[in-house]
Amino acid sequence: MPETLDATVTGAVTAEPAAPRGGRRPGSGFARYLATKLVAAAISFLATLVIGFVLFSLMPADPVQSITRGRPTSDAQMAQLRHQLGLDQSVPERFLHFVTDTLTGHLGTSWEFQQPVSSLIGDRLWPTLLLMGTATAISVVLGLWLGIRSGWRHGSWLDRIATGASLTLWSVPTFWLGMILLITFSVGIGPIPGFLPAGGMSDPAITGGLDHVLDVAKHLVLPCLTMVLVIFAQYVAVMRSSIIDELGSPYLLTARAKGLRDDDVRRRHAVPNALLPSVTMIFMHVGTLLGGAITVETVYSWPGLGQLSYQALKVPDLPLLQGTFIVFSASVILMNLLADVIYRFLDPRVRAQ
Amino acid sequence: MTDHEPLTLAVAPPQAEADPAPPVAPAAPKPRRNGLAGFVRSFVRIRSGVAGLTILVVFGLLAICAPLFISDNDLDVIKVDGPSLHSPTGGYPLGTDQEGRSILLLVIWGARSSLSIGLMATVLTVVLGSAIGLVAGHYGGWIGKALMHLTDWFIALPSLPLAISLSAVIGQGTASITIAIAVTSWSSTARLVRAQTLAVEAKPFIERARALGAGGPQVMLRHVLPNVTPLILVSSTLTVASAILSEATLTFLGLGDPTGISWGAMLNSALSGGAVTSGAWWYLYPPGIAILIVVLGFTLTGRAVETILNPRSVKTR
Amino acid sequence: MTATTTGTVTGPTAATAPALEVRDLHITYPPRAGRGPARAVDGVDLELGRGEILALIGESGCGKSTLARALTGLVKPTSGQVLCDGEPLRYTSAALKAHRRKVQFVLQDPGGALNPRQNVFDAVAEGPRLHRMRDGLEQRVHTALSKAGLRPPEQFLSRFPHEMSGGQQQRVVIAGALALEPSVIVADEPVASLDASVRGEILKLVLDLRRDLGLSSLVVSHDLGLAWNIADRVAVMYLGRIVEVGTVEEVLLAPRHPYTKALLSVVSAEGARGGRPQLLQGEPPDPTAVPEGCRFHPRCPLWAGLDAADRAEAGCDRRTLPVLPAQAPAGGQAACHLASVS
Amino acid sequence: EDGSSTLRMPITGIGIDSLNPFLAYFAGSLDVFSGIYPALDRVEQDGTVKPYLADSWTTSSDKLTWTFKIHKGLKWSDGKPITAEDAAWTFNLIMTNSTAATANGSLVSNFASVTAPDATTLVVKTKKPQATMLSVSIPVSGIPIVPKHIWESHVKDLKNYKNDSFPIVGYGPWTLTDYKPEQYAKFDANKDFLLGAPKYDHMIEQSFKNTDAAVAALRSGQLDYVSGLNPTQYQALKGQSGIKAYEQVGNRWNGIEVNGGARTRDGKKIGTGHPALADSKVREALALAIDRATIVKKVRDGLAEVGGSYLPQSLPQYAWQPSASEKFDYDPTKANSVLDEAGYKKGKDGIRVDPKSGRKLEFRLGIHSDDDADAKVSTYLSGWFKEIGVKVDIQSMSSAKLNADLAKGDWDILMDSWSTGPDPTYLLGIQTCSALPDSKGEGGSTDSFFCDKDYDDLFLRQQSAFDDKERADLLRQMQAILYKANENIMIYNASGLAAYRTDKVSGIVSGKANSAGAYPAQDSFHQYLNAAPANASSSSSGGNSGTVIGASAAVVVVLAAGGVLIARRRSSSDDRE
Amino acid sequence: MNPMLEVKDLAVTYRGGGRTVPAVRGVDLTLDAGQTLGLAGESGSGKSTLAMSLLRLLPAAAKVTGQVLYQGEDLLTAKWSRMRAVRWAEASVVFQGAMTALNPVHTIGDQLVEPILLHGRRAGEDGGRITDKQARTRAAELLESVGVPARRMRSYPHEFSGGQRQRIMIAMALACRPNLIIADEPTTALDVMVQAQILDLLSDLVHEEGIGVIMISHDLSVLGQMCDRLAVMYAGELVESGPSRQLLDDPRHPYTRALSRAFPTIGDPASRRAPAGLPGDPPDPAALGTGCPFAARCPDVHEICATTPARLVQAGPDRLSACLRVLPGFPDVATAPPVPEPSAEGARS
Ligand SMILES: Nc1ncnc2c1ncn2[C@@H]1O[C@H](COP(=O)(O)OP(=O)(O)OP(=O)(O)O)[C@@H](O)[C@H]1O
Ligand SMILES: Nc1ncnc2c1ncn2[C@@H]1O[C@H](COP(=O)(O)OP(=O)(O)OP(=O)(O)O)[C@@H](O)[C@H]1O
Ligand SMILES: [Mg+2]
Ligand SMILES: [Mg+2]
Repeated sequence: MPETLDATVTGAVTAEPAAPRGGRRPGSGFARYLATKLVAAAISFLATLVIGFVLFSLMPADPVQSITRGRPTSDAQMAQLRHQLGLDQSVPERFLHFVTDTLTGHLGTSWEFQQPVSSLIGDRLWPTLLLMGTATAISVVLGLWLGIRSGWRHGSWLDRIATGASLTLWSVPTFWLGMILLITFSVGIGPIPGFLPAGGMSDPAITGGLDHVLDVAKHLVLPCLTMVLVIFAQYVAVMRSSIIDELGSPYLLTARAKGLRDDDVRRRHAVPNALLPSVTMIFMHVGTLLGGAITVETVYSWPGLGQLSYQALKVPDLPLLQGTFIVFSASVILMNLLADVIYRFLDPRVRAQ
Repeated sequence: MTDHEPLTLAVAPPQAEADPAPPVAPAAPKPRRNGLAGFVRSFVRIRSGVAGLTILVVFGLLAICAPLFISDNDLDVIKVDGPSLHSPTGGYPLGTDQEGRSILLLVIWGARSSLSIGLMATVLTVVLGSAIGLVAGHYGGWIGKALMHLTDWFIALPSLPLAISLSAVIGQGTASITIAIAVTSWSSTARLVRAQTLAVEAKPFIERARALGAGGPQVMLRHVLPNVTPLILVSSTLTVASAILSEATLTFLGLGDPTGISWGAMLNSALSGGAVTSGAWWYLYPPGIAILIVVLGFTLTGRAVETILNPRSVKTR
Repeated sequence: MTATTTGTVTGPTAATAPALEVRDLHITYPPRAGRGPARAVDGVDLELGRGEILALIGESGCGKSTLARALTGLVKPTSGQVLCDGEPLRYTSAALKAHRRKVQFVLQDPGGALNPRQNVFDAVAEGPRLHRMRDGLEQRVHTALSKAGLRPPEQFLSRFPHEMSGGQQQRVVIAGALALEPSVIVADEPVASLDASVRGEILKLVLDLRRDLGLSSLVVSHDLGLAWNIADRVAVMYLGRIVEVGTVEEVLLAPRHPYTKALLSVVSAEGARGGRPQLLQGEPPDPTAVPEGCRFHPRCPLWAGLDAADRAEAGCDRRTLPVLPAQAPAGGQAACHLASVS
Repeated sequence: EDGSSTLRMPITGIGIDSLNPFLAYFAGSLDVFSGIYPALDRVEQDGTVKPYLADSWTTSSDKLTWTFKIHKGLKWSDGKPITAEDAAWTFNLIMTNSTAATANGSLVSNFASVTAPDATTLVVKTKKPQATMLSVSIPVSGIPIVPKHIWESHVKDLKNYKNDSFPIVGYGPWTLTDYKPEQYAKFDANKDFLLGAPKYDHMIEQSFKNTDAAVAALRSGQLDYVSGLNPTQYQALKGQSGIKAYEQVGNRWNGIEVNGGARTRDGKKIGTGHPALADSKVREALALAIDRATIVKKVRDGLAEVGGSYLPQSLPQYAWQPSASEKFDYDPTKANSVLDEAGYKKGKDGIRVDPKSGRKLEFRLGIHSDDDADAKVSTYLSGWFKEIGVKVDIQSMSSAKLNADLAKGDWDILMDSWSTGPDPTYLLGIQTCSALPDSKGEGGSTDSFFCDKDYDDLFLRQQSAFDDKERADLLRQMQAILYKANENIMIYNASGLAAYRTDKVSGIVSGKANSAGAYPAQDSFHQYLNAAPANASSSSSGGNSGTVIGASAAVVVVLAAGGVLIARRRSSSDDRE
Repeated sequence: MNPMLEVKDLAVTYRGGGRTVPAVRGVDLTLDAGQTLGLAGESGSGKSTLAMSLLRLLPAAAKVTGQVLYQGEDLLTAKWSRMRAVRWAEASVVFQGAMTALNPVHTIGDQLVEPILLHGRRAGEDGGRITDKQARTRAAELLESVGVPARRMRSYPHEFSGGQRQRIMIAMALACRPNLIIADEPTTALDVMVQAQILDLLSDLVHEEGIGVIMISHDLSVLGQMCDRLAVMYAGELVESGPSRQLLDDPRHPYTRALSRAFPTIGDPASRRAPAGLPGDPPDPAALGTGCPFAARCPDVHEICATTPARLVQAGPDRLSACLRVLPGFPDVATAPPVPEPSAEGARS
């Protein structure tokens, strides 16, 4: 059968708007939908494992040389180290170990730290989650709010300021912004002394309940601010354009014709619709944030995953690198999965597959 | 880099394949006001776009003409004789670096590599992304499916860690950075192009072309590609912006060519050289601001072009 | 060949085989989105005589477009045959290409059918270019445009679709089809998206083309008035089947099938001036769930009016109707168990 | 906590890799171990060996048996006595358990047996006489001695043992009470410490991933002391009141290594090194083309010594200087004529050609991508080499790649740098023929594939030279051989740069500054032990300003909320659409 | 007696993108309570613009002048709060595309209840605020009355067919018992049979409740079925109006004539194999000259048509036409008697 025909038929399928038929509840078929998505996610994850392994195997690395450099080390010691790290295994052997280990939750042992990678990651996960979580929460709230406002009245002064500011901030390299903020608020400029800590997650001298929490909050301010400034722009942009996309929708005209106030039209009708694409975008973006924290964590000595992976790269500590890579990928895959599920949950139009 | 995902053009919901609504604003009849002239007329009306383009032209010219007024003697460390890390003076309007080179000249020279890496990476990204997106969108079947999954999967790869690892694997330097950027960013272009291809392929004029006797490649090249090109163009300006940021980030993280002169490399050496501590703001600000301005220039230009090509979505981002 | 053509027809009608014919055509779309396979065309015999204008009328979703697409080779039938000049159509690239030179397709929405990035010349020249008819291309385009009523052609050559009105766009689409010098035009709702005032002009063009070039046309529509305006014969389609076929006068003035009657009562000025239209209840039928027996019986006013005994006797809900033959006897033919009752 | 004093500093180097002393490699870890685990003896700045756990030691006449007398009455931090058995157990574990040997195995490779006949006697028997016995177990660079009663039960899973139950049982000036990876390590002072109690009650080492942040913290009073500064930071801190920035003689050399012919132990050529570099004339020309003084001035801001001998000036007892006639000073003319005489003619493009192989003198110059100084120095080198008709192609690589290439001999010139503890044996050892890879091209710890018979003889002799002067003399001869070979071309010895807050701390620096103003290299064990609060007024202000920030954040939130509300109001009163 | 709705000299101009489009140019209309008025015209003639301007639903880019008197009150100058009170409670709208006029993320029950609660005072019979439950009950009744089972209150718009959605839209329009319904092409894009069903339903409901209707369509036959009176628009102006029967049978404006001939009468031999059309293209509203805007396409154009503005004049009892030919003195228009005030067009039938 010539491909033209085939393509025509499928083309028509995509072209045809969903023929509404029957009262399908959004919940029906959900299990199947979820199952397919889970399978797809699992396949992605496996593929990621493979790519991670291949990539890192290709990396020129004699970790033993790097680790022992500058320390009196005998040949025997090096051989021992190689054996200990599993470097004397063949590549397929290593791959097999790697896959089985990963699937059973063991991510191997770090070459550099001589510790299970999972515990290293576990240690660094919370600081990263704290930073990312706070920054994301603030940026999402701020970005959506601004995006809604400026999209609803696009062309207004608020829109111009919001758009201008977010575009400018988006154009700033994160690490540079971090350094500038560091100089300004931590080192101090001119006569004004710096008043925020220059790095780390807490002052170890401060212990005990509230003081410690406040101290962490204080350490969080600069890295979090840096992240927020850079990423909120994207939420503004996404939300703004979703709102603008909705602006011409007839159902908004209906709402207005019903006599709703402008605010209510926006809140009750425009926003729920505009949120659909934005929410999924945001979820997908949040997934990538975990891996994107490298620069901020480096600049502010934040004891998180990004820094860990960067440090691992310098050795290079392949098990650790693979571990962090897996965690980063998993977070993106997980977030995409969540985005899919939430999208389906939010949008009654999504049909059963 | 990752926190600098390219500002997305169309808000495409995640499952483009089973979407109730067409994923991308269809290329609704566009007011192509008499081709190029009309385009130019519309463009000059958008002030931010003109500002963006002006920035690009200025930086482009500076980068191209740099060899005319900057010689080896200004940049070669063993030949320069300026004071080390000196604040701005008459002779050195933006001060000097540790080696006594004029920061101003370095920033201008740095534009060459920053821009060329950004552009090269973009060309790679766009060519790769468009080709894959187009084919994935055009051919249903398993080819399309496979490519689509590949694309989605690449989107799921954490881009900064991947870029870092890649450039570590390929070896350091500008070429590897360029490749790393392209490899990590083609997927969003591909997704965009694929969605747009699907939208275009659903148009009646495609069916008409088939009815006239056109085959797959003819449909793709004559009908789909021209209709997808504007989008590719817009997306590529935004890709340049994020590629330049990525370049700076990767170079800053020490994956670039440390002996080359680019903005990222300048910031890297400014920071590792202690410019922050010593308050050498003249070393720290110019490269950063140059990045900011050029990225902004590309973004503004891209937005303006998008506004013209797709007036329905006044997606001013 | 029984398609009777009335006196106004001047085109050649002598050839033996019909210009286009389908035999026992079935087209089933694969299942999707939780629904079963759609039997869009479910047993159709139909022929289009040379120089004939045939109107295919039916409700939305009854399979008209699918049938039209099958005729142009855009959709491959699940079973059955499409014959062109008596030859069965083969589905190889070359055969399809040759077929498409003879049978041209005109789509519903002229705005969408033109590539917004092609000007008129390119849009019209596309067919000849695809078929490697490069010699005298310009002349060919000019001729096609004038035939389609865009005169003088030069004035239009460099325009883009958005610079033209809907009527002009539709003429460009038709010109694009004419440039291949086809013998048949299949037009899917050619005027549905056009303004009332422009409609007539396009329909006139279809008549003119038959007069001047002897083109046969199959015009798909949901509008019986259109059939009255231009067609020689009319076929009424319901849920994948032809339910009534005959000359326009036979079918429209003396409809036999209750569906045709209902349609007639609601469309055009008839309803506007006359009394209450005969409304059919319910939504347009669903090709994924074709009813047993006569596929129209769930909505049939005649059936609804029968008592149980009569129903049992009529058996509309059990007895399947045969496919209407392509050669309808004089006086037309309807697929209805109760046709005689009315 | 009030009234108690805390010494605060950043974690050394790139951090702490592990708290398990058998596994850890990083400088940060060694620093910690020196504070919390004892050693047999210690070495002071001037190189003199002083007692620590061992009060005294004697050597048998055949120099093969060492007997240490362990101080009586010392107790681990959990109250159990410290005995010779603990030391013997630690050494034996390293000697017999390959995992335990991970970090320090080579230090005991010459040991035949270690026994503890009684609680205060430790007997070490060596296979061959070992002159360096007294640097086997010293703070920071030697073997830390661990409590047997704690570690015995962890031998089985030594590989995975994290040693993180706090406070860690040990003995030293400090007790580790808390540690958060990548964040901090907290110590309490051991007020009963054998060598005198630390002057501080607590010590906190905090993780900073870049020195700029650490410097900022020093300035704002969060830290008392920062080391590892770069020259710019040093200069910036130097003028600042309340801060003392000081220079110490560097224990690290920076230079280039030249691939004079990579080969295996049995002489088989390996790798892709440029053949011309095997010619000592070429190497000599390279050495002559480097303007070390300029690099010291421009790259190190004058804060370094021009490189010369293989061992750094921080070991004055061993350091050697070439005489004026032996010296390869910057002399491009001479370099050019050396090459001209050796037959390397310049081609049209100004690059010389090797007459033997016909190849141009184009060399790869590998540099460490993570080392800022490498990048800078290499641009200078590239410029100077060009002037003598040698072209270099700078290749920036990760340390791992660089090391891997090095081991395979796939390199021409590399930038490199080495530091050494008080005992230079290991550093000199990597230049012996036995450090070359084996016949399969594997193993080996060579640095530049240097291999010289005379050098190897000298190396063997110094190992059993128990007389300090004699040994120093042997070491100098070895350095002279290395210098002439020009396979390791020293460029500079960077000074160690550090700073501390004079208003908070004193006693960080000991020793006398030399004529150039540089103090002797400091050793963290003694530094932290000697550091004392400058006055009683030091107090932590963290909690205070934390509340301030919290309060102001709250104010901001309230204001913002108010603003939103007002905006709401206004927009609702204006009912336009 | 005041008419319920009186539109005086209404003009709407769109500005933006560097051009101004006079979409509606001086339209006068009246509508009595319970009357149905059909508004016909080809695409772009300004029908929707006119309709939306009545409730001030046009975007900010549209400039509206003239008067819209609803029960004597000028809606164009009313305060926004008053305007919002009028909307839906007094006058509701059935939109062009019901497919998209319903919010896809809310259930239709919620969407029906929303205006009922909003304008609760009117809908609650006893004058008090109506409760949520009452509103739901009313919504259910409304749904049933348009033939959609009330149990589907919790379904989303996409779960309904196009016809059902349009029914829901109609139910929604009736929610607050308005006096006026503006129906903008309520059946375009629907299938013939469904279209007939909807029109049937709509005319039943409005007649039952005595609601005034302005119904827009480009299909004269559809309007003929529904409406008491018809008005035909061309290029933003009214060109003819009158009782629907008369207007269809005996058009006084050549444009109306062309429109009505476009839908043939089946069985009428005159239209057999003779499709009637109107040559030429619709005018560009942004580029209109002084003369009759229809002159360029008019089959019986006269030379004065190009220069003399054509205004609505009496063309028989209860009928108005904007064709110069209906003037008694034609072609000597200059000498013709003063054109009667169009507002004199009494809508009484
Ligand atoms: N590609 C396809 N895949 C599955 N089902 C299809 C496809 N195309 C059409 N259908 C279904 O087949 C049936 C017939 O469709 P077709 O387009 O032929 O109808 P039609 O009579 O032309 O309707 P309309 O008047 O709405 O154009 C419809 O119910 C439709 O939903
Ligand atoms: N928002 C707008 N901005 C500018 N011009 C507009 C806008 N909306 C409509 N127009 C123009 O105003 C004129 C009248 O448009 P309107 O929508 O009222 O026509 P219509 O008679 O309802 O047509 P249709 O039958 O296609 O719905 C058209 O020329 C249209 O292009
Ligand atoms: Mg159709
Ligand atoms: Mg309209």
